Amino acid sequence: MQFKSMVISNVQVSPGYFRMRMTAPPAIVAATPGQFVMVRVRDAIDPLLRRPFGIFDLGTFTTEYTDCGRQTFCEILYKVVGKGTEMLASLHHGDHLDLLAPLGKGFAAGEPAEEKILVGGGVGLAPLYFLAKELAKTSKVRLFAGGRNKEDILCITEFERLGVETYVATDDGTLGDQGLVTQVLEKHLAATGGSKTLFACGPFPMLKAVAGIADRYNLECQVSLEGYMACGVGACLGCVTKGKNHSEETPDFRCVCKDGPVFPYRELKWD
Amino acid sequence: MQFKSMVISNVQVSPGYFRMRMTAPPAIVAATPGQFVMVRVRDAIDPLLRRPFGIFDLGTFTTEYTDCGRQTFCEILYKVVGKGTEMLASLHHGDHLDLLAPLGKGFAAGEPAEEKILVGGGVGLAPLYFLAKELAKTSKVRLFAGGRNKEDILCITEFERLGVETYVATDDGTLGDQGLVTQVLEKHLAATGGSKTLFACGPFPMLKAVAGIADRYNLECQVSLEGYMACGVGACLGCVTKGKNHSEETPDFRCVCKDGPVFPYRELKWD
Amino acid sequence: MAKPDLSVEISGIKLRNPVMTASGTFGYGKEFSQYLDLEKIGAIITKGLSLRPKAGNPTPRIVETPGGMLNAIGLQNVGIDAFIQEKLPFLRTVNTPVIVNLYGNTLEEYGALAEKLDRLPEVAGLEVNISCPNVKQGGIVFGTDPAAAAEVVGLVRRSTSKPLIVKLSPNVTDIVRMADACVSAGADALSLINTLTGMAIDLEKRRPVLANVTGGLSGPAIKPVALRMVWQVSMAVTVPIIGIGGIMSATDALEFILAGATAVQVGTANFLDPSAAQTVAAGIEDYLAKNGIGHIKELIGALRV
Amino acid sequence: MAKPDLSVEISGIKLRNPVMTASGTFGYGKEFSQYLDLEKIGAIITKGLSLRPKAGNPTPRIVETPGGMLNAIGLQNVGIDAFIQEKLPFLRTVNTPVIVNLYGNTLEEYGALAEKLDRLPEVAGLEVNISCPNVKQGGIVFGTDPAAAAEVVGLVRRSTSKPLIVKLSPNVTDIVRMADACVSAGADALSLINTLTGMAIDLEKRRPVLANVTGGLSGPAIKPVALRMVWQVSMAVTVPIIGIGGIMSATDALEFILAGATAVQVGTANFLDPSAAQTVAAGIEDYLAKNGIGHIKELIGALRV
Ligand SMILES: Cc1cc2nc3c(=O)[nH]c(=O)nc-3n(C[C@H](O)[C@H](O)[C@H](O)COP(=O)(O)OP(=O)(O)OC[C@H]3O[C@@H](n4cnc5c(N)ncnc54)[C@H](O)[C@@H]3O)c2cc1C
Ligand SMILES: Cc1cc2nc3c(=O)[nH]c(=O)nc-3n(C[C@H](O)[C@H](O)[C@H](O)COP(=O)(O)OP(=O)(O)OC[C@H]3O[C@@H](n4cnc5c(N)ncnc54)[C@H](O)[C@@H]3O)c2cc1C
Ligand SMILES: Cc1cc2nc3c(=O)[nH]c(=O)nc-3n(C[C@H](O)[C@H](O)[C@H](O)COP(=O)(O)O)c2cc1C
Ligand SMILES: Cc1cc2nc3c(=O)[nH]c(=O)nc-3n(C[C@H](O)[C@H](O)[C@H](O)COP(=O)(O)O)c2cc1C
Ligand code: FES
Ligand code: FES
Repeated sequence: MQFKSMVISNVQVSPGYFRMRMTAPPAIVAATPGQFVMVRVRDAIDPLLRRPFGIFDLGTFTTEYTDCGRQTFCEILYKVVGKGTEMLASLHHGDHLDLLAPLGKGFAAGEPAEEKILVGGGVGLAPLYFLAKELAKTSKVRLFAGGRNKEDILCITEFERLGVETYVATDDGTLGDQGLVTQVLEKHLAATGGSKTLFACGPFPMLKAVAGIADRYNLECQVSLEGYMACGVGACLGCVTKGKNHSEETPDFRCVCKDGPVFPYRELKWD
Repeated sequence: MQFKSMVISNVQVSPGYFRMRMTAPPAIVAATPGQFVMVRVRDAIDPLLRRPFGIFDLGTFTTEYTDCGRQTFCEILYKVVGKGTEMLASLHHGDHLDLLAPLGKGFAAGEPAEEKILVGGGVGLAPLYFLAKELAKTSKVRLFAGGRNKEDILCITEFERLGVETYVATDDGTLGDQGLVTQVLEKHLAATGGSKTLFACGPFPMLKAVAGIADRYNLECQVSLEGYMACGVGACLGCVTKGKNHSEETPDFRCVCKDGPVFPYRELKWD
Repeated sequence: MAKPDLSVEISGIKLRNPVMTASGTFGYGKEFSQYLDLEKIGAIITKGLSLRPKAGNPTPRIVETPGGMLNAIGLQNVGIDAFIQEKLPFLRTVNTPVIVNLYGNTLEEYGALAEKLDRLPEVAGLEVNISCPNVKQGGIVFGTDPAAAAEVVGLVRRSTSKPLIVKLSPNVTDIVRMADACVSAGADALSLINTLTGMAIDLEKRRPVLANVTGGLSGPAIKPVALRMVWQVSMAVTVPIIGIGGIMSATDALEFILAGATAVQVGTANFLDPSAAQTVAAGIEDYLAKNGIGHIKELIGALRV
Repeated sequence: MAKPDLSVEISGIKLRNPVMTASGTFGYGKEFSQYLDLEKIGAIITKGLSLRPKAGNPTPRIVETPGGMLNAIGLQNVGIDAFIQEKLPFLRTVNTPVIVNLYGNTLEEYGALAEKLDRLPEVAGLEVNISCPNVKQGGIVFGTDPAAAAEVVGLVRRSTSKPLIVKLSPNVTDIVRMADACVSAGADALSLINTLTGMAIDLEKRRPVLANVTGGLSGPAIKPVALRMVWQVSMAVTVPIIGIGGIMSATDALEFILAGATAVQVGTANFLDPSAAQTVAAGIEDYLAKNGIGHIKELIGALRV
């Protein structure tokens, strides 16, 4: 759906990372973790295109300021990288945005009995929080969070409040283990057994490494991709990624916006 | 000069008309009435060009918030007509702007003994207030203000506080006489005598009528023109108007931004 | 006052209003169906279709530029057979004319595709995209050479009896010559403009942003060029013109209509606002009503120069 | 670390840095002199000069468009004699190369003007604007026809021994053919792009906004087209290229340099920020310093495609 939204809060959670809460129609609660929103930052031509962000959290809060005494909200967690996110970061309570949401296909929850392993790189943690909230209701959840340095490790306390066990790795060792989060993950998998499902979101090289690990350990694994998007609804074909059967003659392009952003890793071509 | 300015206040003085006070460097006080500023509304490409506005007022106010205990300001009075002025109208105390000021040639004050007659159409009153403030120090000043309806008649009380005698005319008669301000002016001139100078700012047809009156009554008259501007400094040649000697063979184009915006009416070609 | 009449006709295709969706920016209609009422717009123009499925270009395929965007989708599409099986059934349920945008990399492809489309009753008309490299002639673009364009148009003309719209590329010295060539070769209508060829560079990577290096510029940035070309062509030809390029609002659309366009297409604006086409159509109706204009036709080419 | 070296040379004209001001957007330098240090930029290119004073077009002459602006100044200028008397004396006091942009409406005018300019020691080089209608050939624009362009360039070449820069119009099907024609005819360097022809319409008045109906589009909106053309031409010719079109920042300038430009010109940006050219030059220096690049030449054409 398309709706006008009011910014409720917009706070810096780590240098260069912001968490924004926005009003949303009640129907937004039908969204599943891994789905995303497209935000029109300004009602002008600069920036022109909408910006995509994973849903970080959803819910309802009690407030006297609406007739029914409560208000549905949705949250995003974003990193300031360019013009659009810079402008977002400058918004305040009461400012307005135009949103398309929820978009795309989210994560499939899988068997409750199975342990759930979440792997996030930097701001890739964003959709994993919403996911963890759902999964932790019925399953054991572990989070592996990676980044370049401690500033890239976001909202760990929030995950822990959900009962999620967290593992942290940074390139420079300023928080958690020094090294790649996928190394920490692999060490953990090697040391433990049992049936597990992987859920990953982060930079492409990280996802590729996770897919490799899933393959080696023969685990189910869903990854959430990024792609340069114009429409967000499967119409412009800007955001595509190669499906497993792709070749020049028999093209198998999938839209990250519509067929994804979450894909079982086996559905994709990882070259 | 070019400077960063902070909005101090931005209030609606009549439906669709705003008065904005902005900080300015002390050197701004050298500006003469009739000079203008070019405002960069946003540090983005939409809107792209600067917007020109006459200086409505200048001064210094006492404040605890600067080290020296005072702050120089400049004011503009503007009408919301399009994208740029709409954005200006949405600014608040504390917002920032980039200004070029003071630009162009202002009004020449003339002999103190002479009575000064100011003629303003709609927002053309803007530079006349600054002018009246200066002239009223030494001369008798009358203001003839015109507009389509009472909403277009701005800040009359402010003029009266300066000791200016005011005459109002509106097309629909909702304030003052019904009719054109130039008719009221001409009636006044016909009924009175003595040496007078005219100063006019407003839409081109009004200025043309005033120039005609000046001619008939053989009075000195300065008019302030508008023109579509890009540079504001005489470089792009976008804002030109025809000088009195203009012809295809011997072009005599004057830059409204640099040779004006104020011209003795005899310097211009009025066809 | 009576409701203003917005209906126009493009060589036999009756449109309830002059606002269509531009090829490649609106998928096959269905993608946008939850965001607007497809029966409130004039026509749906589908994504550029080819004879066989086409993979398109590697990614990145799009990038934002000042006031616009570049795309190098590479005309990825499902091909005519999948189009008939997967896309047409939905379009059949919508009571709005469907115009199929098509292209080929050889003359023969254009001809064969037009023949196949000619047999489909759901297809109200064809829009021929001639901004494609002619692989047989060393990649020279059909749409930048009047003779090559005339050849394509002539062939398609002979292959179909459906209304034939030719979509012009703006990357030419003389748009009027291209327009004349296409009309002489049998075009019933002209749509313009397609995208301007542009490029974006990633300074840090020292690489073009688009995998394809260059791409097509669309959006508000190109509106002045589009308006100029529509105006020039409208003075030169008598067939209806469909104006395209940076239309974001009813005002933009009406400017194209004043310049001589009988209808318009909304492209990039669909990305900013998925209901843009409907909003533009409604805005035109409002404008006519407010200004006491009974029929949109009173504005077509009404520019006073 | 040593200060990075920003100096470049355009066919014998030594520039302290690659940032010049574009013709028509910077007057004769003096207009901007209180807003920036004219000795911190690479060169000043003056407003298009003709043999006799030129009145230019009626107003309105400029209008803002999305991400850009249209201008139809009509090449108003004081003519060569007044230029020498009124404008050169100030420019002589500035220790920065002055390049004179010139045009004619006939071949003869170009030739006569070049001869006069050739005698002025203050003039470091000529930039020939060929985007002008050839009045003798029924208004065909010199800059859109390779043969006509070559003729103009050849004549100017024979009329001056100063460095000869030819400024290309983007309103052509094949910019590389134009570039080749100009280089073959004797151009020492090419600058591109001039403005794209566009139009704006006032819906309420049902009239073109510009008195001249059409005008030249400049500003950020055209950057992708300009980058693409600079890149295409840089692959085809060996003479230095000066990149122009929508440059607002050091990043923009560096993108043009990566695409193959030896220097750049800042145009419309001067209107947004009268110190833009100096800011861009300083930004390039910063970028080189931060990235440990000793000489700007390392970046010229360094795009990896
Ligand atoms: C499905 C999806 C979910 C995302 N979720 C999040 C999230 O939860 N938090 C977060 O911080 N970021 C997320 N991103 C990335 C985010 O969209 C970009 O960081 C953002 O668009 C950058 O905009 P900008 O204007 O600041 O940057 P600019 O670089 O100025 O943007 C220029 C253009 O490039 C696009 N772009 C730039 N970086 C990316 C990117 N990494 N992915 C896709 N497009 C990009 C922009 O959308 C815009 O069109 C997500 C991306 C996708 C596709
Ligand atoms: C020397 C001078 C002094 C002025 N002083 C005042 C003043 O004190 N108060 C006031 O309200 N207005 C004044 N104006 C007019 C004011 O500049 C325009 O109303 C304003 O630029 C409109 O901007 P916009 O973006 O809202 O309108 P838009 O119509 O969106 O503007 C589009 C473009 O047209 C230009 N433009 C539109 N209207 C005018 C106009 N009337 N004159 C010049 N350019 C125009 C804009 O600057 C912009 O480049 C003055 C104009 C000039 C030349
Ligand atoms: C992502 C994208 C894909 C496009 N695909 C096609 C296409 O398949 N066929 C075609 O003729 N035009 C295609 N176009 C061009 C548009 O139909 C339209 O001519 C152009 O975008 C200018 O209009 P706009 O500025 O409103 O977007 C495409 C444009 C975009 C942005
Ligand atoms: C107001 C204006 C006047 C111009 N006059 C000339 C001119 O006299 N000669 C010329 O060769 N180019 C002229 N140009 C074109 C610019 O030099 C430049 O090529 C063009 O504006 C693109 O650069 P930009 O996008 O940085 O402005 C003019 C441009 C503008 C905006
Ligand atoms: S963003 Fe348009 S198809 Fe995915
Ligand atoms: S605004 Fe540029 S010359 Fe006056």
